[in-house]
Amino acid sequence: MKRYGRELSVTASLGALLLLLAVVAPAFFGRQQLLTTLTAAAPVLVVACGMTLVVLTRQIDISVGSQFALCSVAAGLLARAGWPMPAVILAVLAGGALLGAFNGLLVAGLGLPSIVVTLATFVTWRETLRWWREGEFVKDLPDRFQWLGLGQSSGQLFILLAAAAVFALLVYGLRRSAVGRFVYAVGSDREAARLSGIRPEWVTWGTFVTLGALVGVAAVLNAIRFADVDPKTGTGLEMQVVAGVVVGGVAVSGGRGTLWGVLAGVLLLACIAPALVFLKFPPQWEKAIQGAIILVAVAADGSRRARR
Amino acid sequence: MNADPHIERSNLGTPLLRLAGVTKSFGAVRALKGVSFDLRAGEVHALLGENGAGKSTLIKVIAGAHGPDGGELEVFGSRLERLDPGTAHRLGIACIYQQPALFPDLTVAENLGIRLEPSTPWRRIDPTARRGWAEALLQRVGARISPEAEVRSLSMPEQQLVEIACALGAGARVLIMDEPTASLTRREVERLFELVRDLRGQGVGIIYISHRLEEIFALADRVTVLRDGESIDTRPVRDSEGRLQLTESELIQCMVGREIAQLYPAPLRPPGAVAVKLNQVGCTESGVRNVSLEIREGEILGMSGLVGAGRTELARVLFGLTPADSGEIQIGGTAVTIRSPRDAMRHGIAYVPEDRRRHGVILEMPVADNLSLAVLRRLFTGGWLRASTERGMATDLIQRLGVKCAGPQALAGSLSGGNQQKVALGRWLATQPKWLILDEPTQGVDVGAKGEIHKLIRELAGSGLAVLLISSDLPEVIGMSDRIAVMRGGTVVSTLPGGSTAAQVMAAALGQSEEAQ
Amino acid sequence: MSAMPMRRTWLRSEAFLLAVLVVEIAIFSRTGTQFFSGTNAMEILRLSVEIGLLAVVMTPVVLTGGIDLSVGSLLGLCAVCFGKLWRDGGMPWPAAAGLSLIVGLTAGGLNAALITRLRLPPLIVTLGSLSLFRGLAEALTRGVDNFTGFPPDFLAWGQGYLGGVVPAQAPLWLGVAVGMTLLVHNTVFGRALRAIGHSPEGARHAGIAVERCTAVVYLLSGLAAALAALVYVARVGQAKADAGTGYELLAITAVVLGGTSIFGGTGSVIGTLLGVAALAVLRNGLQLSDQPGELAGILTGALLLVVLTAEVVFKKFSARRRGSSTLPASNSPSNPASS
Amino acid sequence: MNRFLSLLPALLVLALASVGCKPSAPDTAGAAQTKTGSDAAAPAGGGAGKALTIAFLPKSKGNAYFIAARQGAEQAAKELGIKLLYDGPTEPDPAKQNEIVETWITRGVDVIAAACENREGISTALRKAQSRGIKVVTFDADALPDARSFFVNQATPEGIGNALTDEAARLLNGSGEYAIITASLTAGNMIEWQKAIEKRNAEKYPNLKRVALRPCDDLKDKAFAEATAILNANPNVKLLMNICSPAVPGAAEAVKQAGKAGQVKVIGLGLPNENKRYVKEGVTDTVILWRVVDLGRLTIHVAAATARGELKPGATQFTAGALGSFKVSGDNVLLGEPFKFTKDNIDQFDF
Repeated sequence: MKRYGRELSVTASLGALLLLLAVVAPAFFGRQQLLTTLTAAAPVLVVACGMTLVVLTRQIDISVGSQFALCSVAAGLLARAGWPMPAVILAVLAGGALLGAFNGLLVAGLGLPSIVVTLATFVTWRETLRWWREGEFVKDLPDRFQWLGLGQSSGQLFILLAAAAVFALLVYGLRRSAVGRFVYAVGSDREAARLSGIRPEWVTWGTFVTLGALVGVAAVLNAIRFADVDPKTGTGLEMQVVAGVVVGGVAVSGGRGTLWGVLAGVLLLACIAPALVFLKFPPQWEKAIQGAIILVAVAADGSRRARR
Repeated sequence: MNADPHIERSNLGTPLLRLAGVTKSFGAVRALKGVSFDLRAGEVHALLGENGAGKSTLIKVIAGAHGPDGGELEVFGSRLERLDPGTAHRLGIACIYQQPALFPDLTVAENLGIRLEPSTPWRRIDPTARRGWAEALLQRVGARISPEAEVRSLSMPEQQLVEIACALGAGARVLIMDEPTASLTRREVERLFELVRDLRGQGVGIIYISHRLEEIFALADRVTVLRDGESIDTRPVRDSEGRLQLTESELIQCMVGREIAQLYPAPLRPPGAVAVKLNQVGCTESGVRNVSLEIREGEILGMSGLVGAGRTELARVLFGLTPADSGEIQIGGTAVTIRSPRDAMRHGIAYVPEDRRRHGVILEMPVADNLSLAVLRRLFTGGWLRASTERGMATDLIQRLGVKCAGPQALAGSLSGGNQQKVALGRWLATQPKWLILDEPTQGVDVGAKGEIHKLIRELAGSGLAVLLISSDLPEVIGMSDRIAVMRGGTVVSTLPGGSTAAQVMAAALGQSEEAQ
Repeated sequence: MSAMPMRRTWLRSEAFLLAVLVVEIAIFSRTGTQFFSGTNAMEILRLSVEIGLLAVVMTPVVLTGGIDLSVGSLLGLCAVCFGKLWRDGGMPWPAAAGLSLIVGLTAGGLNAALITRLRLPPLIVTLGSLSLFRGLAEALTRGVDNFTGFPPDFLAWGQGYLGGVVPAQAPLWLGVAVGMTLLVHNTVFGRALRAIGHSPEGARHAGIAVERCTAVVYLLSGLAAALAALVYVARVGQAKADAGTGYELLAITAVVLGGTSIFGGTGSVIGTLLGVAALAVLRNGLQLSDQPGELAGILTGALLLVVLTAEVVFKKFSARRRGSSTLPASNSPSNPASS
Repeated sequence: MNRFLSLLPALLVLALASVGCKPSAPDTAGAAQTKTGSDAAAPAGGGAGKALTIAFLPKSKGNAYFIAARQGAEQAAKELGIKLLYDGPTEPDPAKQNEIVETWITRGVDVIAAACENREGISTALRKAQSRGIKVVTFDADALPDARSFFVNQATPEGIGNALTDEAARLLNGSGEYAIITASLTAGNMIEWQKAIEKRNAEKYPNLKRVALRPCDDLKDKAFAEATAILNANPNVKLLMNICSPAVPGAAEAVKQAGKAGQVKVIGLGLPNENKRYVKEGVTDTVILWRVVDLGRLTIHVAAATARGELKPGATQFTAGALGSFKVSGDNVLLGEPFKFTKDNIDQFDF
């Protein structure tokens, strides 16, 4: 119970917010709105799942927003070049994994601090993309791009199912597979992990590669909701994702946290912006409220621990 | 996992492990200069040597944590070029380090699972089955621990038992134990010994490292002494009739290569006036309650008790790390309030903590900076650092304490354990305290340095300091103390006169009344 | 010779960064129009004051093993407060400036309280206050207010030149830089910060008031953000809620480039100053060479990776040659007591 | 150690040199080392023998609008044989704009043509440029009048606000609820447009009611999410007015996915290319914009003419080569009325 305190408190906050909405603005639970909120949150969740792995090993990756933009543009360009969608998805996934592998190489291979490495790649990828695409939308995409050509409702379903599948796979993997335990072990005590025959470098590297691949997946899931690709997409994604992971109770010192908490954290943050529209809040308060929610969520947990 | 410790008896006596001329360097430091060593099935082979002699490096080579630079390494009869932790583990070499290498965030069962289940990463975990065999293993080592407990919540001895359970479960044929008794109470030590003898009986080869020579005599079949990265000698402890073939002083001489001073020097002066008086001191947060004590000037008050009896907790209360919430502390006859280490320091209290590497010194900082850390304000009035002042102070202390280091600018982390401990002590001597609290000052310190530290403590007491000496090393408490306070359950249960026997101290610690004995 | 091994570390990263700076200047002197001139040097100095202020005061924060992501947002908040107090509050500008500094101090105090009282990881606290401060700035102005038309005697602080040559904000900047250098390297306080950075528990056991020292660096950071806000408003001539967006990343980049370890304990203010200079020269030089602004971003990232990699490679290299004095086992970074 | 230290900077030299010495981007018409310091101080009247250097400053790079403007500028640069510098902040940021202007002053250009993120913010720097003999013209968004010679005026905030409001009123038959999606609450020109829209709304269309205003951070994906939330939270909203360019396709996609195409109208300021698809599908009704390419082209013509002294204060007419003739009102060169792109004409434009 104590061990899952944060998961419960975040879920409770989410529940309170939803309850408030149910009373004040039941329209929030309309099918269309719910679907949009969830499909918009799905890519964030997928990235957050990957980020959880990285944070569990006591690292961080703030370049995900830039990776996301690169992957999205790549998906658009490949689709326009006539690649079939499955090939596009695979290619983007591989591309994302490659970007993650680069970060991982510097972090795990050379032992550089992840926050600095990914700060550098964050800037580099973003600026490279801007230089290359100059902000131009990737337009004139083939019809099979949006919703994978499945039509809107099946497409939305596909996105949700895909995100759910990724989530379930990772929940299962983290809890029930040996590598999942390795991830916790490396974040909990790196040296002890080494002495147990785990190779922490490879585990760390693996989490970055996985995160990269998941960013690729998320980029596709996000891009196929639209008819063209905005190269600025993913701006600020790193903040959203890190905030979701942290609010969800994953310790930045590694080794502690669950994906269920992350799910609650991501959903909570995803609901805030539309909720403010429904609650008719003046938009200028939005950032302040988001910041306050993050601070309150972590402070509540912190004060509980400080009192203990 | 499937623990199958029943090695055929025919294996008994054949070497499980053979090292010849093994060398290992870290940068320019040659940690091992040529070590030969062998381990037979069914023996306890003690490894002795001062800190820095290369014991830790040697066992890390055997456990695969360090690759050797040269020499031969033969495991179970086959030569290996190098070993990594995974391979060592598969071959059945288990190592219990001084600091348990467990994962604090995971449960006991998960910890065991990581090491005992097949190392293929992509396999499914069955939590129920895991819990079952984890429970069985824990029972085998006599640990009453829930497999679902988070390791974070376990005490040091409990964590050690988990480590042993792990080694058992792995069906280890070679078990390395690095100072396993350092933080155990006597009763726990006894239980550990039983376990070790049991394993020996099953044909496991055990490499046993300890600074406590009496343990070596009680347990070991053979002893290898290391000095300066070389194996000096390997000898059986007893002859075929079971008579001891070695004496303590022989071993010590072999280890240090010279005669050392008496381990427990005699007191220099009789105690003076009461320096410190505790009256019903308690702290709810750390479980310390109703502690009443008196320490006189120039007196060494030993403090004994089982692990978890509240000795370190009391020290932390007195030093203001977890401030007292009841009772009264008097220093020099006046009541004082201690809410932070700074308060404590203002009143002349100095505390050399138990965990040297985490609390005692800052490993990444130079010796000089470490020595001046507690007296920065006093040393540099106005807050401006002056390098020459600091260097002078550090050089003085280094000389006075006999710290062996490359100079005041050597990083504290590059020093051996004993010398680190001297630096930790030196930092507090610089504050010119009136009251010195020492928490396990010789834990993990080799014999040579131990004698020097004891001599130093005596000298300090001789100069009029009140000393509170917390130690789990019973001979040390008995040999050093003018009186002995015994704690149990967070409070001082009795105060014994100096010269009490080990049995009397243990009885008090265990809560058996003397009449009952 | 206060701390030889540490001094040696500083010298290494400083020398390397200096080499990078010299290389930059050499190249841009060839490629950049009007690059190698006194006027341009003064312009580079003038334009880097805000980032410089944030970075220099970020250095002690990072030294304690912490981080302050909220400085850019706080700059915006203080700028807006200053504008609002002056225009809507009808205050004379020095009074408004004074109050803005107090706002900065208070905001720094909020970070400090959450970090030291509740023992929350600085990364998370300041990630939250990054949003909060920016949000407050937007709320205060409803996003739309833009304060302009400041009196000339205020604008002179950001736009004037002393003797027609030296930018007016340079002395202030120099003062803060020198002050922080002395504070970090030559005082008991600075030594305490290093100890905290290496081992907060170890420092506590040595009787250092860990909480108080940590709180002070975040307070200083808030104050620096407010000061930078004033310089910003005086230079640009306007105060709007989006002022200083992204400055936190530039400041951190400069600090890390300057050789300060993100894990705390080691680093120098001089290094940070060189880091600020290397970044400013890179941007300015590329622009004078008619290269697009994106390239500056790309090269900044690349530079960061090159410098860090060089450091690691060099460390291994020198360890092999000279013999390492560090423990073989201590290769994992010490973990600041967080969470 | 020394050997090692010298090695890495050397590598860096190579890296920097490879990008620093060759004009890699298409925006630099000539090699970098063509100019010397003395040019800056020289009178900018400019004979035919020396190419003018005109620096073109957008509010932000990587924005399709300014890329279109740059197309026009490059075209004009080719027509006039001048050297064009194009640089700007990567995100709209008045401080960065100042920085770039300051650097151009140091570098010594002949004319600066700036789209000002913030009027007061940049004017100081522009005045400084003027005092060093650099001519300044502005386009898209003006600076203070004394900080520039001419403003190439594509449309006043009132003009844009009126056009948008009138179009909204026309589509809604004068009454109904609508919502605005903007880039950010702090973007300077959008604040002015909002004010103009409010004013027009209050003056002429008492039955039009704005019920929501949401920022989308200049991101299409976020505009989509905001539009969806607005539609669901305010079922009576019959029109989405988008005053930043990524929001137009974002909002259109939201309306389309909500199945409300036709019921909810979409209008906004945007580029034809980004919206063609939705305009043709009938989701987006009207996209309002001036001919951005022409704006860029005209700006460079005005800049060059100012530098050569061909365009002087008091002129009432300005002929920009093949582009045609434009009215000059005071110190404003007028591009003409905002243009409405609809289903019928959108195919004729490619920017």
